[in-house]
Amino acid sequence: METLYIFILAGFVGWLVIARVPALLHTPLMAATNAISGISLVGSILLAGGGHGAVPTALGAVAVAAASINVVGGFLITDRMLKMFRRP
Amino acid sequence: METLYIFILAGFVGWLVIARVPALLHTPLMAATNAISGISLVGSILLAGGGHGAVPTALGAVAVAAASINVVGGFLITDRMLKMFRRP
Amino acid sequence: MIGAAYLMASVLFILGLQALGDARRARRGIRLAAFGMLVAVGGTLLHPQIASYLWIALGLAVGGGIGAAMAIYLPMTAMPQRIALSHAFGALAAVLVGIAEHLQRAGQLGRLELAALGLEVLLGSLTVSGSLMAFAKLQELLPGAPITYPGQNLANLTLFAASFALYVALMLHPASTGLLLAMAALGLMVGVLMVLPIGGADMPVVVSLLNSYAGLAAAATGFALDNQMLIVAGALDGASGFILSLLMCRAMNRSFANVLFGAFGQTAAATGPAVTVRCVTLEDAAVQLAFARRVVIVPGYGMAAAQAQQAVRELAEQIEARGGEVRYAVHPVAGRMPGHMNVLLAEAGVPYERLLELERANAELPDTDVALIVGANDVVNPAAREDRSSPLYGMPILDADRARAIIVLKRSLKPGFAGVENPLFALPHCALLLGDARETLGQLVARVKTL
Amino acid sequence: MIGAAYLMASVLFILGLQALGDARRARRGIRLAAFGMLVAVGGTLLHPQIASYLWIALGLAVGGGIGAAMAIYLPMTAMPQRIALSHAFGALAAVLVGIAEHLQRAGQLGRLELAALGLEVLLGSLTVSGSLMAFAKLQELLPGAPITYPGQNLANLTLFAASFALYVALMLHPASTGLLLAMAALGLMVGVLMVLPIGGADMPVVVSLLNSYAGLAAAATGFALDNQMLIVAGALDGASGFILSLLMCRAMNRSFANVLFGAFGQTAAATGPAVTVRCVTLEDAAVQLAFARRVVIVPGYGMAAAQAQQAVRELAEQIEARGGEVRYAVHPVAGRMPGHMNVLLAEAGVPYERLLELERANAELPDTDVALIVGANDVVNPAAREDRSSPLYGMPILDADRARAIIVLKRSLKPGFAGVENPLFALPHCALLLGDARETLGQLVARVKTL
Ligand SMILES: NC(=O)c1ccc[n+]([C@@H]2O[C@H](COP(=O)([O-])OP(=O)(O)OC[C@H]3O[C@@H](n4cnc5c(N)ncnc54)[C@H](OP(=O)(O)O)[C@@H]3O)[C@@H](O)[C@H]2O)c1
Ligand SMILES: NC(=O)c1ccc[n+]([C@@H]2O[C@H](COP(=O)([O-])OP(=O)(O)OC[C@H]3O[C@@H](n4cnc5c(N)ncnc54)[C@H](OP(=O)(O)O)[C@@H]3O)[C@@H](O)[C@H]2O)c1
Repeated sequence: METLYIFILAGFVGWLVIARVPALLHTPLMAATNAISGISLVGSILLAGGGHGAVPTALGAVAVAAASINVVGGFLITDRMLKMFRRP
Repeated sequence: METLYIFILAGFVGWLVIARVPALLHTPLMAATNAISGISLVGSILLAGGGHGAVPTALGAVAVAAASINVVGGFLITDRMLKMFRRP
Repeated sequence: MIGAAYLMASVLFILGLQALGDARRARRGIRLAAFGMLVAVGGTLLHPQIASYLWIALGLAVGGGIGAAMAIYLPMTAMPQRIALSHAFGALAAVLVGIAEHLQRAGQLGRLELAALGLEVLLGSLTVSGSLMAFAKLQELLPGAPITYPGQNLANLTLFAASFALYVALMLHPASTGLLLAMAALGLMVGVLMVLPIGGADMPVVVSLLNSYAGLAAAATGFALDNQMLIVAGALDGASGFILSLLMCRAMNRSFANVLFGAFGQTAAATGPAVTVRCVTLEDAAVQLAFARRVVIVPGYGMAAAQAQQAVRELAEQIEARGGEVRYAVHPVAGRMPGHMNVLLAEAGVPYERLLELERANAELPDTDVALIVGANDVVNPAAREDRSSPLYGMPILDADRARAIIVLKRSLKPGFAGVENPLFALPHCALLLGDARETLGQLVARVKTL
Repeated sequence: MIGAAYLMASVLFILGLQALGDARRARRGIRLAAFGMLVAVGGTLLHPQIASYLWIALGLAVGGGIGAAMAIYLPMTAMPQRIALSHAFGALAAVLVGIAEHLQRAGQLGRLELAALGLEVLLGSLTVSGSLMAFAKLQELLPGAPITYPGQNLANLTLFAASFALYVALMLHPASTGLLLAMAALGLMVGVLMVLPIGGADMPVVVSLLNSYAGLAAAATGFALDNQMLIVAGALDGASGFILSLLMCRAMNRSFANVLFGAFGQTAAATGPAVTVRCVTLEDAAVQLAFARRVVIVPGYGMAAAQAQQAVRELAEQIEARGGEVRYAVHPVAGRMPGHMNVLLAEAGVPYERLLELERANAELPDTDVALIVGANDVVNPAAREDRSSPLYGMPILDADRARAIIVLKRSLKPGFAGVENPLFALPHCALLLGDARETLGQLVARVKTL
């Protein structure tokens, strides 16, 4: 039940926050949420390092790699984009 | 921990939602949150009806009365106010 | 089942408040929220733990009756008081529930539950007495001027520290209801003493802050009872109170600390008028208004005090009938609570697209023939813009002084809430029309009709 | 400890995204979010359950290296592809974690956990293959035109129903990893087949939808692992993808269903030009632009395709040096993803206050000497406004046709993505300058300089 509250409230927060992002920044927004979605890195790390045997570890290592592409790439490219938006 | 998430997320939602209310409607907003704060009625009802003995029941009955003033009064007056705001 | 009802109610509260972001959807939103409340209360009434409905029904009947009567019969001008009073009710319910909860389960409360419960009772009791004080000041049962004495801030701080010490003691002796009651009693005292030194016109900030305390108390109840809906509702409430008090402070260009400890408005009665002003006859004012092309009306607390909103609109209609254009410049802290002027003008039937917010009003005022100031004072004080030594300096104001002509309706030469001289009245193109705003407006309407 | 780190990260993600609401605070916001990620990952690395860091380090090094390289070397024009591709990575991680989790704890999973895990794997696998397809179409590894065959929608629906049936079967046989893998395989197929019939220019909507699926998959992981931070991050992601796809559909005046099942853009190559148009010489166009007082540049997908953003700005600078005023009209769905034109123009160093959004642009276009259309087509098609029979009818467009003169840069007379004739080109005050946008602009700059 608590978890459902968290999901719904987070959905509201997401909706309210994203709806305020101006069209100007929609591409950086996509890149940023992409980076944040790399949070599955957290689960992947526990899997790759948990010492659960060969298959889970291998799956985990691949997952870590895939997720960290998003994390590293996402944040770097968002920052690179935002750097280009010149102040008036 | 979950409860803390709920509190923080609800605080964000509150902040984002309230910040968008125009000054035009600030008085109805105050009345509306007042009505919603009457939600403590829920706890009061369980207390007044729980059959826990004379003192808790008495406290509960007073609490029910106090909270329902807010609920009934708050929603009615908010509606009365909003009815007055004429469409352009 | 009951969990689902609470979840649904939480969502409906959020959706309801969200709809308040748009005047056209606001009413539907409030009905959503009210429906959410119905769902929550209905779900609770079905709770298997309820043994008897007698006292519940009684409480509901009494509270509902009082609430409905207040909603129906209270004049709109009494809204600030009403809101202050109802925070006292809400907090009272929280305190009583907290105490009773402790009476029943003192031994079985977990550490976190106890901490939440203590917070609920402390914040709640402080809010009860603080709100009652604010009510009394707004209703003018108590003098509006700050009540101060030497060493006051120190005394208050000590008392607050003492109540906090009791809170800590309660954590160490979880079963002692005596400690809880003592803490509640101290909380009540803190509430009274904290509000004493705050001036009547600062009450709205206090009321909003107490609103956010009441919200926090409700959220604490939620922690104590493990009820997520209470947490959500409390957090919404808390955020609302906090934002509104922040907006008010910002619009007055003052800090929270200055409002709470500054004893502002102290000198209200002290300084007398030292400026020379020009008065105008009713006749002249009527002619000026009747032939103006663009009129901006600036309402203030005096309009509420005189209940003059209906008369304002009648005058506006007369001017419009003669081809003039009338708009209303509403300052964010005009009156005695956020949105005060908007509600009153709405009550009088003024369509809301005629209301100008600060920025737009200031863009239009220089091109205005007559600025008609109805019981506003501080919010049109040009000293806030120009005089670095003024206590108002830095507060954004309505630039009524930039209109081609200014007519001010007030009863005397007394200053407004801030107790500061208003150099506006001494300007050559400003004229005063002394008297109660409602009466003066009635006479103006009659004259304009005959022209 | 780790719980506190996750809570902090959740808050930082929210604050970071909130800062994106304002271009001046956006960069600081992204750093906040990145810091949140650092906290979350750092906290996880300290988890006592971790037995060996070898594979973690390897994965981080490989992934981080690839990510950094992509971020640094990829041209901005390749952003749509990059984003599509990265959704595939994110979803892949979710799927692998889900499968491994099931392998280890198949027996001990609770009902709700299993439901969440199944959802995670199903949504994740669908997202992996769907995103790869979108990537291939955007990168033009696959033809952009919709690939259709008779009975396609029925076939897709059947497949989707089958994967859902496997999901239900999994709920009934919780321990069967075989079922889980079969479901993942079907999910991969569904992803491919669902995207096949969708045209290249509708890919952005698909990509955003897949983004919201990926978010939901992450939230489901959170449910399965009882990790609230994952739920929060997933919900944020899901909301973002959903809102953006909704905005795109609205800006194109189409429904989700039409985008997903309409096989839109099918006729792109079919219809030929049937209008008579007027071409202009480079010389004439240069003169017109050099002496214009007010120029509005309308960029479109062609500017991205030709990588002409830098050339656009050079031309604008030449015009400005001669005293003309240049602004940019950016349509919400110009290009191939939301905000595409904004990023490209920002890359070229155009300050963002020169960019006009739809409404403001349309207010200014009638008072514009020259509208210079750089590779835009559908977004300036007046048929959307006037011709009820046009497939574009109802889509809000930029009223470039209302400018005093129009110059269009494109390579041929082919229609834009929607495959619809553009009557704009046949207007008497519209002139075409055929050729690659970047080359043409380079030549224009050279000519204007000599004038
Ligand atoms: N709205 C809020 O949320 C809020 C919150 C906190 C503080 N405040 C403070 O409240 C003040 C509001 O400014 P304001 O300009 O609206 O009001 P104000 O400065 O308090 O002035 C009100 C004026 O109305 C006149 N008045 C009173 N009764 C009248 C009657 N029956 N007929 C005609 N005139 C009458 C008074 O003059 P006479 O006595 O000569 O008639 C006075 O000059 C500001 O200082 C603001 O900072 C407002
Ligand atoms: N932005 C989004 O988020 C989004 C999302 C979904 C769908 N869409 C759709 O995408 C379309 C976007 O409209 P748009 O006006 O930007 O583009 P468009 O209608 O696709 O037209 C692009 C134009 O650019 C020209 N072009 C291509 N390469 C060129 C080059 N190298 N040099 C010069 N010109 C070149 C093409 O003509 P030639 O081939 O003759 O050169 C074509 O007419 C709309 O239909 C929209 O609905 C956009």
